[in-house]
Amino acid sequence: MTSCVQCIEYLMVFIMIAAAVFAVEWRDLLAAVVGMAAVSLVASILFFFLQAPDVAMTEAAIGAAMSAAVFIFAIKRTQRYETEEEEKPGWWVRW
Amino acid sequence: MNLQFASLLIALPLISAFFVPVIKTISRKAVMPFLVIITAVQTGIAAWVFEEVYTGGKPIIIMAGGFKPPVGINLYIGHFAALFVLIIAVAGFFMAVFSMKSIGVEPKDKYAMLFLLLMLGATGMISTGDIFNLFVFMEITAISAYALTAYNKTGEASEGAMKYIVLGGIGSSFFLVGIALIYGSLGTLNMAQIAQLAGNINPTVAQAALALLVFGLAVEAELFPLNAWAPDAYQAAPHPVTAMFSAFVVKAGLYAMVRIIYLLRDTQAFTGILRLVLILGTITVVIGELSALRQTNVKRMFAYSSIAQVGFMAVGFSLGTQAGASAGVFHMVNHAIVKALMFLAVGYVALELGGTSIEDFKGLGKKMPLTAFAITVGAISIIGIPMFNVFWSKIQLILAALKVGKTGVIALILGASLVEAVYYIRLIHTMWFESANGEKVKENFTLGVIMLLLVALIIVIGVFPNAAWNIAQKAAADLYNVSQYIKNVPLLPGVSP
Amino acid sequence: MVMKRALAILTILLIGYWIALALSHVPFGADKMLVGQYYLNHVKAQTGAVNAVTAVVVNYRGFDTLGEVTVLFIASTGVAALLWRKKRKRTAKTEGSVVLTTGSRLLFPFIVLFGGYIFIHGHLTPGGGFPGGATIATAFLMLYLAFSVYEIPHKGFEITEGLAGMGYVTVGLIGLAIGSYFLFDWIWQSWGWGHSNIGRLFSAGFIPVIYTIIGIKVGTELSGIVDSMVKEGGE
Amino acid sequence: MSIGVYYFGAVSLILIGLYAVLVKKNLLKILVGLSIMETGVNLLLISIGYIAGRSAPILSEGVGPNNAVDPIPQALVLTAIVIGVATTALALTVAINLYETYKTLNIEELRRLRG
Repeated sequence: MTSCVQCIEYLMVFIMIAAAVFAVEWRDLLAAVVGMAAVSLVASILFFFLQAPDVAMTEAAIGAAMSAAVFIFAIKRTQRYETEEEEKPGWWVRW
Repeated sequence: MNLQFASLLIALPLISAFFVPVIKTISRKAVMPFLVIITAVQTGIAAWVFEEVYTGGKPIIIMAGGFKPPVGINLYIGHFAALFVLIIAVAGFFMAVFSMKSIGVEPKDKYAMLFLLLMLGATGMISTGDIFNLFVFMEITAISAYALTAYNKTGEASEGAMKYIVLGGIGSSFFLVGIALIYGSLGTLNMAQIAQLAGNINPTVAQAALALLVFGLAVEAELFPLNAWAPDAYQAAPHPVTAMFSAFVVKAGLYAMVRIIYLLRDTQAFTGILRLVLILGTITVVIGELSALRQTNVKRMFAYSSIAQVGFMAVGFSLGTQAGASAGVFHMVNHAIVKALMFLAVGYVALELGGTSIEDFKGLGKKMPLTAFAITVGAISIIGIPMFNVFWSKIQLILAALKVGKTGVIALILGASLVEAVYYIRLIHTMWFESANGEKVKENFTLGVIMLLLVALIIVIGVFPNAAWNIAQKAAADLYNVSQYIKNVPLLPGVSP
Repeated sequence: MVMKRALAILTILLIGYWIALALSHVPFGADKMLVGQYYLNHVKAQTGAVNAVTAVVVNYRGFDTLGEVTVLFIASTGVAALLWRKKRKRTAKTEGSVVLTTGSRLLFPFIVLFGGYIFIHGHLTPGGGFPGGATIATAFLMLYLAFSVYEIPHKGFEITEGLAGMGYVTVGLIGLAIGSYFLFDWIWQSWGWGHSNIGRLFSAGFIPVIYTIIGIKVGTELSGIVDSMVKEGGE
Repeated sequence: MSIGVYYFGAVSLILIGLYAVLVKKNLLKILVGLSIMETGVNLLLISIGYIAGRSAPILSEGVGPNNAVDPIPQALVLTAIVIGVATTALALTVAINLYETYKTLNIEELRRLRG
């Protein structure tokens, strides 16, 4: 019984991390945003497991739905695909 | 009078910011005068609180909701907070007056709201007594600062704001992880109780938590690895906002950092963290001064100079002695006055002459003599010439370093002052001794009065430093003396391990 | 460059190791409560709320929540300020199908009602002002997606937002006047209303009042953000 | 040194987000990274407040003060989630403004265009 619950926990955490990796690596930004929303949704299920129903509801409504919607509007007004060029050191550590 | 009324310091800017949409529908022109009136009232309340704290000698503890501290959130308006709340209010009032003239970009009603909320955030950061509440106020400050940085909607402004947002986001995540670690080991968020129980934290946890908190606050405090946003943001933000950044937003961040470090004095990580801050502060000074040296844009040059001065303060606090803390606080006060004056003057020049590159400052002494005079006084003061206020705080820093035998710090201060002398005297020379064509500008009366007031303040503190030094010492004692801080907060007796 | 990416990964792993090292001294699942236990013991008597999280959010840590509402207010103000253009209009080209438009028109009142239910019952059930407000905003979002010309009445929304915020602060200031503390729960502690029906709707002092204000405010703010993001500036 | 699966998940999310922020060149991708990082921090806070074998802090039938989990981290995370979405909305707005000025979201190109 307990082991089965633990199985679900492990599975959920695994799905969450996989979704996060995909969200970071996908070139299609729309897909990346969907990945991000998936991370939030799985996290909200985990909040439920951790006995935090209030947080689970808030995360699902605000963290997943609203923030994904805002991202999608931003993508609509900018561009959908990421263009990767040659890499140089990060831009905010330079003066 | 009931001292709980000091909570109006938070309530007034908040309710006024929410009132702005209503005012706007009545009359669009009324928004900016409304802003000025509210900041003036805020100054009055802050002055009352300052008087109350410094004559009574006791901090004001505001308990939100009537719950005693570890249970409810409390605001702690001690000597330091009272002083800086007053500085924030006064600087806010001056900049609100300046905004009436200098803000031309629509929508002004939104600007007024963000302005008030920036003030509110800094006030809250300085006066709160709860570590998570500190995070909330930090975010209020940061988010209104992001929006105000990007307010002009030019490319530079957006890029500066973007850098600020990315770094601020990393910083706030780190800060929250730090809070999580502290909460996980102590079960409380109240700063006084954290200080009381600090000895119980596992050394590894304490080290990680402190480092994360310091890095999280380094974004706001503009310390070295996380301050790349500052020059861009300072340059591109509207002029009054730049002055506010330099006068109190940075100070609020630095204060929060120092407060947290001192609170966790009983942990074993304390000396290591002080060394870290010393190193970060030193690098900040060096890089700030050297970058300022090669700028051709005056506003950007002042921004780098401001960063370097923040480095001085961090160095002073990281000496870990009361003298060092006093010198740091004194430098904070002096720097707030001087930089408010200088950014005000530069902003005014940009408004009249259309830019802040060094070309625009040629012959400023003939075109705008009063403004040029103000910049000159500010520059001379910040170099550290005797009879001006910054001289005394630099001297105190050197004395404090001498006491703990850190000659490197003394060399740093003297060397940095030399570099400052080079670029500021170059600017003064450009203003007074290079000729340029252009009509004499009729200078605005109100702004002239504000500049003269600040100049007078610089000279008065420079000639009679004792009164200001006493206030700074009291404020620093409030910051440094943690056992007194714990005693001042009436912790509920039932809630302890 | 591979070098730089490797360096970044190395830094990140170092930070991760360090955080994990610290976390291993904060055991998972252990009872670490200090102030939390006090809340659980006294929540019913002191606030009248059954849901302890709500009581902590609105009562004990009311200052945080005030700040949080302010943060959302700043965001909506900032978004509106930065996307401010002379003329702005919607640019969607295709109207939704009949099923979609009729369906969303039918669904709209129910979603708003559900949002209202969530925030009014915040002291009894999970949820509260923030998810409730977000649900209401979702209803408006749906209208934006279904109709190509729909717009919220911004003026009214802006004023509602401001008035709701003022309402929150005013409730706090009434507490300052009556109970001499800012954000004091005057309905519960001074007037003593609802002590007899803990666990039912009319209890828990000012929690339902504040959560209603928050719900309205969050709903209007999030809809305002959506509105600002959807509309593009005219040439 | 052993940490639970929740801690592991939370720390992994933080690190993945940090990686995106440090390495990626696209602004929206960076913001996705920040958002993931925030989710990770929230999960960490909630897992710190969890107490094994106890139920949610809603004190209705059958749940007394001694068998509920810690309510404080949950209240903190409620705040943190809202703050996160506020930051994200503002950041995206700034990104839209940047795109309208420079027609690119690549930070390298932004630098080049500005000179």
